[in-house]
Amino acid sequence: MAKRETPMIDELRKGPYPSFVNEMYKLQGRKPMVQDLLGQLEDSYEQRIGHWKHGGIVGVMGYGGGVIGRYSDLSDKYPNVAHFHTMRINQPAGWFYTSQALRTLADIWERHGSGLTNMHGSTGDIVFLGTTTAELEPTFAELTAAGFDLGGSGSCMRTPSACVGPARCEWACYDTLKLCYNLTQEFQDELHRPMFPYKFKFKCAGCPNDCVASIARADMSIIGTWKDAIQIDQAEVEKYAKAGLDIEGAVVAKCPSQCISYNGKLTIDDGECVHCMHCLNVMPKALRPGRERGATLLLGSKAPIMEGALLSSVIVPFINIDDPEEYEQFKELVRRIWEFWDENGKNRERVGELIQRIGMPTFLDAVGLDPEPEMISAPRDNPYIFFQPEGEEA
Amino acid sequence: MAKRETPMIDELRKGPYPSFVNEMYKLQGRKPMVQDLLGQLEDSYEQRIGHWKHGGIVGVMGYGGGVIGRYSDLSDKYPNVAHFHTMRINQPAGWFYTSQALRTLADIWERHGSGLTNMHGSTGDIVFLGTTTAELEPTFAELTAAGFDLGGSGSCMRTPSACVGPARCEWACYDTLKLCYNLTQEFQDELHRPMFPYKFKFKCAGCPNDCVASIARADMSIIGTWKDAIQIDQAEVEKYAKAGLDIEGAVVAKCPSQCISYNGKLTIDDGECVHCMHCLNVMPKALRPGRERGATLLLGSKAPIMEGALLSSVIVPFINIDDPEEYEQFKELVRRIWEFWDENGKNRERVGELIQRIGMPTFLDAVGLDPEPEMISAPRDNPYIFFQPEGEEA
Amino acid sequence: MAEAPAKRITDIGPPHFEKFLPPIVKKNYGKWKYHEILKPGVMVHTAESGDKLYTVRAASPRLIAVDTIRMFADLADKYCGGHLRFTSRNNVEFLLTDPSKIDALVADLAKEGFPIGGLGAQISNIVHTQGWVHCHSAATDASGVVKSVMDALMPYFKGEKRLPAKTRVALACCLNMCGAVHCSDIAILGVHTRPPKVKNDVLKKLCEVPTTVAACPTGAIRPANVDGFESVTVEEQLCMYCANCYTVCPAMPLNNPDTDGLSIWVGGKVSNARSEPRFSKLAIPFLPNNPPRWPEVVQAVTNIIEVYAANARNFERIGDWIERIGWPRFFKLTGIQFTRYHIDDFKHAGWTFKRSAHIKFDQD
Amino acid sequence: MAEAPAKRITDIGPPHFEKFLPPIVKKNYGKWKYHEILKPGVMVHTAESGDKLYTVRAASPRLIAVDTIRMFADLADKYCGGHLRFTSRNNVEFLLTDPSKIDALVADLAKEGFPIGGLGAQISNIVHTQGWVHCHSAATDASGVVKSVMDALMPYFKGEKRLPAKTRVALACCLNMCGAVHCSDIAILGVHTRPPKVKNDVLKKLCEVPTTVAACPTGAIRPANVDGFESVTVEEQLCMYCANCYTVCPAMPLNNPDTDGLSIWVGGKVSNARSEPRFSKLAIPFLPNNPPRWPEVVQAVTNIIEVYAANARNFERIGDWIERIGWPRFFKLTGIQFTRYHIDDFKHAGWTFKRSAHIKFDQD
Ligand code: SRM
Ligand code: SRM
Ligand code: SRM
Ligand code: SRM
Ligand code: SF4
Ligand code: SF4
Ligand code: SF4
Ligand code: SF4
Ligand code: SF4
Ligand code: SF4
Ligand code: SF4
Ligand code: SF4
Repeated sequence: MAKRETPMIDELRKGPYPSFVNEMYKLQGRKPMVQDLLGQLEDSYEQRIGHWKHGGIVGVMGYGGGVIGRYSDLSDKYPNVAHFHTMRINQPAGWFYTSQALRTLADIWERHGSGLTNMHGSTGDIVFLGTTTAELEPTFAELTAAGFDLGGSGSCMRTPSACVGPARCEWACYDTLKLCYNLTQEFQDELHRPMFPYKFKFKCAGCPNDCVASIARADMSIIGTWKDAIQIDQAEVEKYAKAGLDIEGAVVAKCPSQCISYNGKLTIDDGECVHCMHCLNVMPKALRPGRERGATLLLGSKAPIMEGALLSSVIVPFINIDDPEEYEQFKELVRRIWEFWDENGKNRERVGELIQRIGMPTFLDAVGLDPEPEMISAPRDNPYIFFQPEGEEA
Repeated sequence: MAKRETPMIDELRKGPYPSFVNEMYKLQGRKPMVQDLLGQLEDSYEQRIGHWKHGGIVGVMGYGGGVIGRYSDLSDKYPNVAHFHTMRINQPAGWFYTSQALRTLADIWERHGSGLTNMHGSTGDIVFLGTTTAELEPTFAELTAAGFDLGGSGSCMRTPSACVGPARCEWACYDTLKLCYNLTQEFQDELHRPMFPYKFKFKCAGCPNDCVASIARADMSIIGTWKDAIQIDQAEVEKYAKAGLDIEGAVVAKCPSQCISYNGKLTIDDGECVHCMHCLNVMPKALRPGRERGATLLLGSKAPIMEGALLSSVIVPFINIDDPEEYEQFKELVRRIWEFWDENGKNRERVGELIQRIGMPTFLDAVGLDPEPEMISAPRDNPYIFFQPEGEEA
Repeated sequence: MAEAPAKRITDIGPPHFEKFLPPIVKKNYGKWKYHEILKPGVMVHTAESGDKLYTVRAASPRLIAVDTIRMFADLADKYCGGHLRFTSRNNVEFLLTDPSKIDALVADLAKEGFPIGGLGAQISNIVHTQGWVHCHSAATDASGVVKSVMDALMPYFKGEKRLPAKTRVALACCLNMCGAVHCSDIAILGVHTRPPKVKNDVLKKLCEVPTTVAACPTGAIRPANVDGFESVTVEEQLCMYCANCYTVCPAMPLNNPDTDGLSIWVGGKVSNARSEPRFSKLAIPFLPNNPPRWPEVVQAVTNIIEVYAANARNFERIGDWIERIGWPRFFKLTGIQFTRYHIDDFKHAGWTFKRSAHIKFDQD
Repeated sequence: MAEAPAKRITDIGPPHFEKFLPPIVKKNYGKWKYHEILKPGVMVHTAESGDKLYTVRAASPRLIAVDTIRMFADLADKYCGGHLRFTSRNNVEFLLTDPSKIDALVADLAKEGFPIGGLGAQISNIVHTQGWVHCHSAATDASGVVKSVMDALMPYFKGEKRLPAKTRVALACCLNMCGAVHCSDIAILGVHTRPPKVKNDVLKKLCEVPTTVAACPTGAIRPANVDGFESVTVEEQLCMYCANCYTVCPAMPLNNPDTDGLSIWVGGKVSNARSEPRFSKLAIPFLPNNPPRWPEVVQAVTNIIEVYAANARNFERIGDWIERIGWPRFFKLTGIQFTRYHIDDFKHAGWTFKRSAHIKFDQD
C-alpha cells in the first residue's frame, strides 16, 4: 500500500520540542497500523475533526477494565486502524524502571501492538496505544508473565499513583510509593472489575507541594504533612543570607500565615504555620518538615462533568500512616467510604458529587468521622440547618 | 379591667439600656391596647411562643401596601389587640426631623393608634405599631394632610433610604438624600401599588463605608465612589504623625491593595486603590475622596429565603449621578431592570435570584449593559459556556 | 375600611428632607471637611466654612412611645434649635452648634434613661425586628433579647471598654431576617428546629396547594390527600425549618415553645473598609428560648466579644480577625463546640469545604 | 476475544517498585536532606549519608515509540546503571551518581532530539490527552497543539528566559478534562460550541433514553418521538455543549469542523505553596482549530506568559499575580477582550460576581 502523503502533520516534525510525529515515523516503516494512523490523522488535520468511533466494550477475560476500545470511522480507507484499542498497564509506583523492564515492555508491544505508547497516561498508567481485539489476551498473557498487570478504566478503582516521595525527595512525610503499592495490591479486585457507581482514583503526594496533583485529580488525595515544629538549621539560614537570599522578601513576606520572623535568626510560630511548604521550598538546606509526620486525607476531586470541577476537601486533618495497623485503619476508612458510595451514589456519580448532594455531615456520620473545624474554610452562612431530633442542644 | 401582672417582662424594665417595656408602660395607663399588648407579651414570655396570627390583607383605599395586618390568637383574653395592624410611614430622607414634625406624628398616632412606634423599621420607615382596621383610613388622612405618606410593603417597591450623606458627612460622593427623595417621588405608584413579582428596595450610601448597609439589604445598592486621585493634605498627614498615629501600621499596612507608601510624605498609587475608604477613615483631616465623584451601582442583595442570602453585585462600575439628565438615565436603567424582572421573574422571586437563575450575561444583554471585568471577582471556572450562534469569535 | 374623607390626598411621598435640615446643615450641605470623635457618644463635624456641628448620639430601644418622641422633640427645642435625626441603626442624634450645651443635654438624656455612646469602634444599637411584639413568624422575641444583650454590652456602647473595630450586632426573629443579620459582626437569629405541623382540615381553605408546594426551597412539600382533605405532606428529612411555607400559607405553622430557639452567627460585615463585605457564619447552632433575660444568649455574645477584644488587632472586624487566625482557632479560643451543623450542606456547600492542605496544628 | 492461555495469571498488580530503584536510592530511601538545581534540567539531591544523586530531566512528547523506550533504556545503561524514571508530567529523568557523565548524557539526548530542562521556575511538559490520535470525543487534537505550543515555549523550558515561578500548562481535548486542566496556570481546552445532532434513527438501538436524558447537567434533553423514532430532542438554548450526552450515547455527536475550537484558562494551581490550590478561570472563550500549528493558540499562550513574566513578582504563580492585580488589569495588560462569556452563568455563578465596591479605576 502506498503511503498517504501527510504534509500537514509532517509540519510537526520540525521545531525544537520532541515530536510525536517523529515517534510515529520511527514505526511506520514496519507497522502498517501506524502508517494508517498517520493517514487518518492527516485526514483529521485537513478536516479538523476526529475519526474515531465511540468505543465498544472490549477487554481481557475476567477483567472489566484496563482496555479502551476504539474503532475508526474510516476503516475502509485505513483498515489497519479499524481496531485501535488502548491497553492501560499499571505503572510501578513512582514511575521507576530498569532498562531491562523497559525493554521487556517494548518487546511485548512490538509483538502485539502498534509500538506506540504513552509514557504515561494522565492517571499514571503505561498506555499501550493501538491494537486489535485479537491481540488483547496474548498481550495480557505476556505482560503478566513479565510481572505486569492492567490498570483501571470504566467504573473501576483506577490505578493509584504517587510522587517520587522518599525515593528522591527530602520532603516526603510518609512513604508514598509504599502506600501506593499497598493500595494497588490490596484493591486488585476493585481495580479490575467495575463495581462502583463510577471511577475512583487515589493519588499519594508526600507533602503539600502535591507533585502528583492529587488535590485536583484524585477522589482520595493523601497529602503528606507534619504536626510539630519545622526543623531549622540556623547555620544554613545564615549561609543563605550570606549567599544573597533576601530572606525578608522571599521568605518572611511570602509566608501565607505571616508566622515567620527573621533577625539574623529565623523564628517560626509553628502553631500558626499552615504547612504550605513555601519557606522549605526556598531554603531546603536550612528548613525541614517536623519529625511527627503523617498525612492529611482529602476527598472528592474531579473534572467538571456534571456539576462543575471539584477539588478534594479535608476529611481527616492528620493521620499517621506508616505501620501495618495504620494502613489497615486507612483502608477500613476507604472501605466504609466505598460502601456508603455504593449504597447511595447514583450511576456515574463520583464520591465528591455524592457528598455535595447528600451533605458532608451526613457523609461524616455514615463513615464514622467526627466533624472538625479543619474540614472547612468557614462554617455555613445559610441558616438552613437540618437539626437532628436528638441533637438540637449539640 | 384589672391589669394582668407581667412579672417576666417587668424584669426588662431594669438595667442600663433604655427599655422597650418602659415605653409600653408610658402608654398603658391611657391605652388599653398597650395594656393588652403587655398582657399578651407576658403570655408569650411564659409560654415561649408568639400569639399573633398570620396577617390578613388590610390597607388604605387605593394602596396595596403600607399596612401590615395583624390579629391576636388570644383575642378573647386580650380584646384590645384583636386587631393590631402596623402602618409604615415613609421617613424623610436621612431621618432628619423638626420637633414640630415629630409632635405632629406623635399626635396623630396618639389619636388613632397604640401610641407605640418604631423609630424606625429595618427598611427605614416610621413604623406605627398597632391599630385597628377602622383607624387606618383616618390616620392616613391626617398623615397626608400633614405632608406624610405611607411606605411600601408586599410586592411593592419599598421605601428607599439613604445615609446622612452630604448633610453631615465629609465623604458623600453624591447627594444621597436628593437621590433618595427623587426616587421616592418618581416611583410613588410602584411604592404604593404592588406590581412586581416581589419586593424591591433601594438604598443610597454616599461612600463605600455603606452606612445604610445597602450592599446587604437593597435590591439596588447605590454606593458613592470617586475615579480620580485621593486628595492628600500632606501638612495634615504630618500632624497625624506628630500626634502619634502609627501611619505605617494603621494605614499603610492595612491598605488592602497595598498601594500606599509613607516616608514623611504619603504617596498613593491611585490606579491601584480599590476605594475601600480605610485610609480616609483613619485620617479624615488629611485625606479626602477625589473630585470626580459618582457612584457604583450594585444589584440583587437580599435575605436568605429561598436560595440563600445574596449581596448586591456590581452592574455599573461608575456613573455620574448629579444632574437631571444623569438622574433620568439612572431611572431609565431602573425601569429596564423592572421590565425585565416583570417579564421573567417568578412569583416571589427577587431580582437577584432571577439573575442567578437566568444568568448575568442574559440579564446584561436584556437591560443593555456591556459586560465589564469590574462586574466579577473572577471569570467563570466551569467550561459550561452558552456560546451564541453569532458570537463565537467574540 | 373606614369611609374615605372628601378630598383624599395620595401619592405625595414623604416631606422633602430640606424642610427638616438644621440651618447649619443647609449652609454647609456637601461641604463638610472632616470629623472628630470628642468622647464616647459625641463627635464634631467641621465644614469648609469653619462651621462646627456637634452630634450627640443617644441609645434608643427603637420601640418607643409617642411620649418619648415628644421628649426628644422637647430636647431638640431646648438644645438644637428644634432639629434632630435618627440613624440607620435607630439611635437618635442631637445636632448642636453650641458645644457648651452638650453636657446639659447629656444630663437630661441620662435623666430620661437614654445613655449616649455607640460612636466609632464601639458597639452601637442592635438592629432588630418585631418578635413576639408584632410578628406571627417569630421563633423568639426581638426587643427582649436585644434589651438583655445591650444591658450586658453597655460598657462597649459607652466606650468604657475598648474594641479593636466597629462591632455590629443584629437580631432577626426568624429566617426571613428582617434585621438583615446576614452581614453582621454578630448576629442573633431565631430558629425553628421542627417541621411545620400541617393543618390539613383548613389548608385548602386558606392556601393554594401549588403555591405552598413551590414555597419550599428543598422540595419537601408534596400535594397529598390526608384524611379526606386536599392538603400537603412534608417529607420531614428534607425540611430545614425555614418557614417559607408558613409565610405563604398560615396552615403550616412551625412555632413551638420547646424547640424554637436562637442561633449565633459571626464575622459578617457590610462596609468596604479594608476587606470586602462578607456574610456572617454559624457560630452556635442553637440556644434555648429563655425569657425574660435569655442568659445563654447574653453569655454567648459577651463571650465572643470579650475573646475578640482580647485577641484581635486594631482595625480588625470580627470577620477579619477570624480570617487571620482561622476558624479552628476561633472555636478553640471561644470554647464554642464545633458540630456537624457548622458544616454547610445547602446547595453551594462545596465552597465552604477546606479544599487545600493549609492546616494549623496546635503545638502543645 | 482470543483464547486464553492455559495458566492465566491475573490480579498480580504492578511489579514492586523496589525492584526498579537504583542502589543509591535504596540506600538513602527516606533519608534525603536537600536538593539544588545545578543548571536548567539538572539537579542534585544530597542524602544524610552525604551521597549525591544527580537528576537530568529530558523533555518527552509522551506519545513515544518503543524505539524511543529502547533508546532511553540504552542511555540508562550507559550512564545510570540501568535506571531511570518518568515524572508526573511525563518527562523522563536520568538518575546519575557520577556528575562527570552529565554532559555526555545531555549531548546524547540532544542528538536524539530530547532537550533537557523543565526544572524549578520554568515551564515543564504540557500535561495532555489523546486528541485526534485516539479519542472519539476530542474537539481538537492534543499532541499537535502541545507540540506547537512547546516549540514556542522552549526558551522557558530550557531556562533561557526567566519566569517568576513554576508555570504549569495543560491541555484537554474536551470537557471531560482528562488532562485535569482545571487547576493549571494555563489550560488549553477543546470546546464544542454547538448542540449535539441527534441521530434519531439509531438512538434507540444504541442507547437507553432515560440514561441519555439523565446525562444532561442542564436538563436540555427530553424524550421525544421524532419521525416515528423513539428518540430525544435537545432544547438548544439549554445546551452548553458539554458532550456528556455523547459520552453516554454515541447517537448524540457534537464534533463539528467549523464550530469546534479551543479555549484558554488561566490562574489555576495545585500546590499549597503560599496560596491554596485554585481553579483556572476563563481567559479566552474561543480560538479556532487551525492545524497543523494552531498559531492563534500559540500566540495566546505566549502572550499570557510574556505579560506574566514581565509583570509578576518572584514566587507569584499566574493566579497569585492576577489575584494581586485584579482581573480587570489582567485583561488590560494582556489585551484579551472581556466578553459576556467570562461572566459565569452556571449553578454557583453568584460566587464569582463582584459583591463589593472594591473597584480600581485607571488614572489616565
Ligand atoms: C488516556 C487518558 C488521557 C490521556 O491521554 O492520558 C484518558 C482518556 C479518556 N478518558 Fe479520562 N483519561 C485519562 C485520565 C483522566 C483524568 C486525569 C487523572 O486521572 O489524573 C481525568 C480527570 C480527573 C477525574 O478523574 O475527574 C479524566 C477525566 C475523564 C472523564 C470525566 C470524569 C468526571 O467525573 O468528570 C471522562 C468521562 C467519563 O468518565 O465518562 C473520561 C473519559 C475518558 C475516555 C475513556 C473517553 C470516554 O468518554 O469514554 C478517554 C479515552 C481516550 C482514548 O481513546 O484513549 N475521563 N480522565 C487518561 C488515562 C490514562 C491512564 O490510565 O493513565
Ligand atoms: C417591620 C420590619 C421589621 C422591623 O421590625 O423593622 C419587617 C417586618 C416583616 N417582614 Fe421584613 N421587615 C422589615 C425589613 C426587612 C428587611 C431589612 C431591610 O429592608 O433593610 C429584610 C431583609 C432584606 C431583604 O429585603 O431581603 C426583610 C426581609 C423579609 C423577608 C424575606 C425576603 C426575602 O426575599 O428573603 C420576608 C418574607 C416575605 O417577604 O414574605 C419579610 C416579611 C416580613 C413580614 C411582613 C412578615 C411576613 O412574613 O409577612 C414582617 C411583618 C412583621 C410585623 O408583624 O410587623 N421580610 N424585611 C421591617 C420593615 C420596616 C420598614 O418598613 O421600615
Ligand atoms: C449615622 C450613621 C449614618 C446614618 O445615616 O445614620 C453613620 C455615620 C458615620 N459613619 Fe457609619 N454610620 C452609620 C451606620 C453605619 C453602618 C451601617 C450599620 O451599622 O448597619 C456601617 C456598616 C457596618 C458594617 O460594616 O457592618 C457603617 C460603617 C462605617 C465605617 C466603616 C467601619 C469599618 O471599619 O468597617 C466608617 C469609618 C470609620 O468608622 O472609621 C463609618 C463612619 C461614619 C462617620 C464617621 C462618617 C462621618 O464622617 O460622618 C459617621 C459617624 C461615626 C460613627 O462611628 O458612627 N461608618 N456605618 C449610621 C450610624 C448608625 C448607628 O447609630 O450606629
Ligand atoms: C519529579 C516530580 C515528582 C514526580 O514524582 O514525578 C517533582 C519533583 C519535584 N518537585 Fe514538584 N515535581 C513534579 C510535579 C509537580 C507538580 C504536579 C504537576 O505539575 O502536575 C506540582 C504542582 C504544580 C501546581 O501547583 O500546579 C509540583 C509542585 C512543586 C512545588 C510548588 C511550586 C509552587 O511554588 O507552587 C515545588 C517547590 C518548588 O519548586 O520550590 C516542587 C518541588 C519539587 C522538587 C524540588 C522536590 C525535591 O526536593 O525533590 C522536585 C524537583 C524540582 C522541580 O522543579 O521539578 N514541586 N511539582 C514532578 C515533575 C514534573 C515535571 O516533569 O515537571
Ligand atoms: S509532593 Fe512533596 S514529597 Fe512528593 S515529590 Fe513533591 S515535594 Fe517531594
Ligand atoms: S510552611 Fe508556609 S505557612 Fe508554614 S512557616 Fe513556612 S511559609 Fe509559613
Ligand atoms: S456611607 Fe459614607 S457618605 Fe454616607 S454617612 Fe457613611 S461614611 Fe458618610
Ligand atoms: S481607599 Fe483603601 S485601597 Fe484606596 S488607598 Fe486608601 S486604604 Fe488603600
Ligand atoms: S424576622 Fe421574621 S419574625 Fe422577625 S419581623 Fe421579620 S418576618 Fe417577622
Ligand atoms: S419549613 Fe421550609 S423546608 Fe420545611 S417544609 Fe416549610 S418551606 Fe420546606
Ligand atoms: S479530554 Fe476528552 S477528548 Fe481528550 S482524551 Fe479525555 S475524553 Fe478524550
Ligand atoms: S452537550 Fe451537554 S448540555 Fe448539551 S444536550 Fe448534551 S449533555 Fe446536555
